[in-house]
Amino acid sequence: MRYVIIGNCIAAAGAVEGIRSADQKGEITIIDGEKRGCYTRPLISYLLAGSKPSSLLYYRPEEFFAQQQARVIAGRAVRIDPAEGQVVLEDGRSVDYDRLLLATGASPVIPGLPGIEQPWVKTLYTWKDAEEIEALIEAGGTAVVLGSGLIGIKAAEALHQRNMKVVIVEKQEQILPRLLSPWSATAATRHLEEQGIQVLTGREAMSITEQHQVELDNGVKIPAQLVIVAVGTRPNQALARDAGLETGQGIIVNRHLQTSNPNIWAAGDVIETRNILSGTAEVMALLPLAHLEGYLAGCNMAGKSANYPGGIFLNAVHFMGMHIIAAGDPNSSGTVLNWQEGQSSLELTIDGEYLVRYISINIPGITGPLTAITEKQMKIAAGEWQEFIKQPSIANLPAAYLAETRRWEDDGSLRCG
Amino acid sequence: MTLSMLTPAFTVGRNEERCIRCGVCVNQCINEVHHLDEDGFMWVTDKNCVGCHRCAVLCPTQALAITEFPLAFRPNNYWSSASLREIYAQAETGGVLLTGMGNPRPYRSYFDHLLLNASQVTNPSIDPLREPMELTTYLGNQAAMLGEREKPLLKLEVPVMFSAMSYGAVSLNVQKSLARAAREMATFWNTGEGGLHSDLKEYADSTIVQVASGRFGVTPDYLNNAAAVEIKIGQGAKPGIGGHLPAEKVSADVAKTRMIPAWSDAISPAPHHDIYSIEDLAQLIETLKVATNYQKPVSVKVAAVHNISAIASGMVRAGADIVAIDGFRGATGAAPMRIRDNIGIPIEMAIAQVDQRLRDEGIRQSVSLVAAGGIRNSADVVKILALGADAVYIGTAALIALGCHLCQTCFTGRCNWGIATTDRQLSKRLNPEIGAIRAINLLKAWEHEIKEMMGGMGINAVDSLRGNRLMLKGIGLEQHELELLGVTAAGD
Amino acid sequence: MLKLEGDIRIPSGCAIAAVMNRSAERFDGHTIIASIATMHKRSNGLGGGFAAYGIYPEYRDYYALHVFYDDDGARQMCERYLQHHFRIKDREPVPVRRTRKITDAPLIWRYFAVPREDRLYREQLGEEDFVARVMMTINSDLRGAFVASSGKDMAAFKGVGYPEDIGEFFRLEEYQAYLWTAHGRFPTNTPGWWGGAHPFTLLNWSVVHNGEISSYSTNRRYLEMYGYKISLQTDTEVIAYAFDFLMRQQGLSLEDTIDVIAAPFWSNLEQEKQAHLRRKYAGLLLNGPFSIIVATNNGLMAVNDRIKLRPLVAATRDEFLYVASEESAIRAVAPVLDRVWSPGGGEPIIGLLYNKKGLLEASPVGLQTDAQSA
Amino acid sequence: MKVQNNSEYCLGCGLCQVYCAAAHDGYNGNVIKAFKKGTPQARAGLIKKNHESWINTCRHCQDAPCINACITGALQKDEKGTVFIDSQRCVGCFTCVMVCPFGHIQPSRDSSRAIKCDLCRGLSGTPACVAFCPNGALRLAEEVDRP
Repeated sequence: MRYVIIGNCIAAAGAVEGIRSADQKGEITIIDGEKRGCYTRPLISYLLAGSKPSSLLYYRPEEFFAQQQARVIAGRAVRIDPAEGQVVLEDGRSVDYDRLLLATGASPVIPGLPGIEQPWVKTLYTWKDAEEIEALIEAGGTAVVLGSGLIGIKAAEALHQRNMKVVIVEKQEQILPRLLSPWSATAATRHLEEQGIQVLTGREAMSITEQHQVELDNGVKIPAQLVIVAVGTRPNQALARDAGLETGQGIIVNRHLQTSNPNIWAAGDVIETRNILSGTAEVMALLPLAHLEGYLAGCNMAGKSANYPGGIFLNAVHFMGMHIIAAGDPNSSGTVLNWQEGQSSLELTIDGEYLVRYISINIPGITGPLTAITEKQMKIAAGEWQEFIKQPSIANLPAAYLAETRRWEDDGSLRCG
Repeated sequence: MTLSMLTPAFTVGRNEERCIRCGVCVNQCINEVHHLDEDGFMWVTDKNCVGCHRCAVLCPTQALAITEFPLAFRPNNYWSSASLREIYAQAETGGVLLTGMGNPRPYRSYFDHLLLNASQVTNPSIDPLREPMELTTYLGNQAAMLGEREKPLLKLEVPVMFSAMSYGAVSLNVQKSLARAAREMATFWNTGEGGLHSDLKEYADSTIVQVASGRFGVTPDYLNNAAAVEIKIGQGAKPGIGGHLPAEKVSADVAKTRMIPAWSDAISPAPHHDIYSIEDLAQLIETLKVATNYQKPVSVKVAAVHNISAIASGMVRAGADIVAIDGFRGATGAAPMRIRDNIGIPIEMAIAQVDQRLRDEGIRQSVSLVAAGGIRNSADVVKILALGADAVYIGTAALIALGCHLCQTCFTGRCNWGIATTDRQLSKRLNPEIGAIRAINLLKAWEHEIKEMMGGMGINAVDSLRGNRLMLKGIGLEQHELELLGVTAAGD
Repeated sequence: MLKLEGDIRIPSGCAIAAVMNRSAERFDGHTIIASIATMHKRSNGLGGGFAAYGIYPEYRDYYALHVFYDDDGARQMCERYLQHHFRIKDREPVPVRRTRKITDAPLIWRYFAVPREDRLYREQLGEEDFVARVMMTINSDLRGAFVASSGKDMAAFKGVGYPEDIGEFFRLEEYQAYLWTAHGRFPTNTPGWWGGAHPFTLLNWSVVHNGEISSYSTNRRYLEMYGYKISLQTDTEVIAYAFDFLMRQQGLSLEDTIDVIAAPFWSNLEQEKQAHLRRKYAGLLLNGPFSIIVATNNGLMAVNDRIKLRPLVAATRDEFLYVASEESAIRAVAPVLDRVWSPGGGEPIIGLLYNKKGLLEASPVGLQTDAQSA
Repeated sequence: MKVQNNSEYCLGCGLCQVYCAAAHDGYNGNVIKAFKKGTPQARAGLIKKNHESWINTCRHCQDAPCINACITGALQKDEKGTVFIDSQRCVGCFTCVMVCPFGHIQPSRDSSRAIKCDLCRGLSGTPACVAFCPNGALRLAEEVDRP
């Protein structure tokens, strides 16, 4: 059996593990378009900040692929020929497959602003991006970050650590709009500002000038040695579309992560995933999901049937000593319960018997169970949350949750390695 | 009274260089000796300390030292500090002094005045690691002639049984520990007079059930979930008085097992109100034999008192298959101190006298003698067997194996070791799996030591130790004491 | 002052030997003397003795009472007592040979007698119980008198000295017997006492014994429950009484008796009966190292303790059965043998005369059910 | 393998945490040194609730969500199935904390990295919590594969 994986990333690593869990012999080939090995994108801001050596960027070390007997080819795939079972690379080589996984990921969205093509306007998405930004860093200079999503915030932190003055420009009325509620965003904004980062919300960049200025919608011009564009990403589905696979916002897959072509699977940021809470298919570019999807796709490719239930939005981010973890449906509505003590806070959104969203700031320890309660849609009586929110701790978690975790252990639904 | 003259008995010293403020002492002391305040300051309330060592034993850094409270009374050989403190306590409370465990007074211990023999040259000692060494012991009436049907007997692989300690006086986990150990070691444990908890029915073949004056929990089912039935007339710690399990120890589970209302005092009358004389005992023995279809030996337990030989003889003639005698060192969960400390006689004397008396009367074969009360180690076992006992009961030693530190405050129900309590939170401190292992280890160790001592004597069956008084020599004893014990002096 | 045997318990090492002709053909004492003399080093000159069976055929119906006296006063006192209880057919000093090796000999007399009918009637005892009771009383109560043996057609010859010298002293070469046992003693206390030498006897039973019974006190206190008066403080005495109690009083077979005194280990018990025996007679388990030869008129039994802590060898040649502590003692008198073996612990050697069925049946004592009430 | 609670016999004394902290704090299990000189932190929380107590220890899940979620590859599983954190690789993002359904994984006291039970991997013998539990309330359980 010949397995081919396009993309050498989190999902690819997961897929290798998944395939090998069922098939020790099959031939695995990974087509590494970035030619950088399997590294973790969220870590490049640490590289930029200078807080981690580049060796730590690798998600899986090179030996990993050797041990798993997976061949890594440096080269970009330009075409898939499903009829022939072939992937064609940009240098003309072709690779034959029996089973193919598309793990082509996503790319940053570049808004059509005037001046966006200036060489000091960058995205921070790849290792190469980080290296290019490195050359532009100027201590004491100003960096403007467009967008306050995870990438924007982490970029702002890295540049701030490199002694640049940082200004974040966010189109929405709050920062981290996909992650935080207005209430919690206020605390995060205050924290950024206390650390010396300027945050401009409800503002949009209108143009970038050659004179190193970013002009906002209110006419203010911010001088900038460096601009980071971090306004979102979108799936790389060109290959799939060209090969005639069904696509939407991302590649459409079934619960086995199989595309419309039975010999082709897809995983990671490139696919549409079922949002457990809303029940709809969405692009959920989340690292934990990428690994799991890759793993399950690998299992299915190797003939071990594995269902993918989908996921929920969840994210953990920390910057400048603040730890934010949030999960659930950002568009949910329901009763909101709040707890706050000093720099820590917790916000729960309860919809009937279900917890549909939580946002925690500086109280990470409690979040694992909350994620599980949200994701597994455990029924919890509202009164229990009222008790819990008085003093959030593991011991104070609703009894139904504790009973449920005991059940996992007792009935074997959770197995130890 | 606002002023108490009772100064603390102990003082708790904390080595600050070692204390890591982990709080184990705080959460383990039910008497609230230790307190850690929000500023990380440790407070100690000495007067609450009973000297049970729970905190010191669990302290991960050995930061705690418990010593006698250093407050000296002017030396007085007659009015001891204990005497004074007892009077202060009574002057404050107007009550009977209550205490727990056995008689601690410095009366002569005959065990400590007896020496054992060993073989030298004229015959070989036997190495128990290389040769078989038999401790198998049968208890009961063994007078049946060959060819006749034997009376029901108890078979022990080690001649040490666990004394009667009732559920209520001790925690269920104590009974579980001892029951498992008894089964594992092929010996017996005794329910005491608190009934048989349903969790323990699986140990029926290793169980002796007690019928005492309170008749707690006694049903046909109870009698038949046992290998033997024991009528308790008295116990060494408090001869002549009954028992009183205070209401606060009568939890719902205890109450169910005893078949009494929860949270009510469980009173065992001083006498059995159907036994006012020996012929009444004969009737109760017969009744119990009938109730158990003559399938189980009936034991009768009495405290060792002044005319024990005559009492024992009467009990045998009344049909007792086993006579258990509890000496004045026998322990209890609660007893008036004056009674515990002043009534009864030593078990060594009692066994020596009873064994000889029964032999003189020609009825020794009809009964087995079990010695109880103050058996501390395997040498005590060997000595009491050589004096004439068939087996022993151990209570205090068993509890010490489980963690008891002899603080003598069992009657409070606040036992930090989870032993003399029925409080659920305290009881769980004794995990019966561990308790069983500790009790088993104790019996195994004693078994091994008994075998070593027997081997030294050139004996390879416990039958040949029983009553073998030539293996004993008295040291530091008066002639009349030697005669009463039936031994000669060391060097004689 | 050193205490005598009887006042104090004296452990000892020993040699034992026995020779028997299973056709009941009699032979003189040379053989047994030669056999026991071979094991000279196993004794120390402080005790030796012999039992001989079949030596008084002319007095077959009389109890042959061999008695030691300290002096003539003791003799007169004892004889008055004997006459009170017995009809004495004949009495005489036992003929001895004065040698330099044997000193301090007591007066030694023998009597051939039967119990007086009137005494028997008055005591309501069986004949054997009566005889046994009288002998025990003499031994325990009559100062200066000691009954060395009291069986029929047998006698014990014993004293202080090496066994071969005792044999010479008693002129054993002049006696004819079909069964001889012998004993050489190595006591660990100096003053020998003639009464303390082996064999120890009770009626027709004689016991020679090598070893020390560690269970002595247990066994003794057990026997005392049944009226035995233990006067000598020797293990041998206890062994003899144990046999008497088990076989005569309790009616046990020889096999059952051996299952009591050298009981199989619990783990090796095969029958429920053996377990019952062990339980009921636990106090008569002879514990500690021993080898013993128990003889009576129709044969002998030799056995070791159950873990064989003392030597014991047996051999046969034609009609002869030999038993001894060492094989050399057998080879010395019978160089050519049909079979030689060393029995295991608790495994008895039983030698019976050809025309006899069991050891007990030939005993003049027999089971006396009518005497049990005594 | 995993450490299993027998909360029926858990006293809530907290010695498991003391010894866990000492075992992982670089002083070779020396409690006094670890607590006096180091910054000891137990890997598993002791939970007390309504007279019941237990330690919230790692189940070492077969399909461990924390491993799936770890962005750096710091969370790994060794050949015995023990899930552990390579603290050199951990950046303290706490994604693992977020996805552990038991709430076992916790931030280190300085929030620089995540910490969790590693069954005292690398130390000899039994995990410290099991070895030092005074009442046998913890045991090291081999997972039996259920049908």
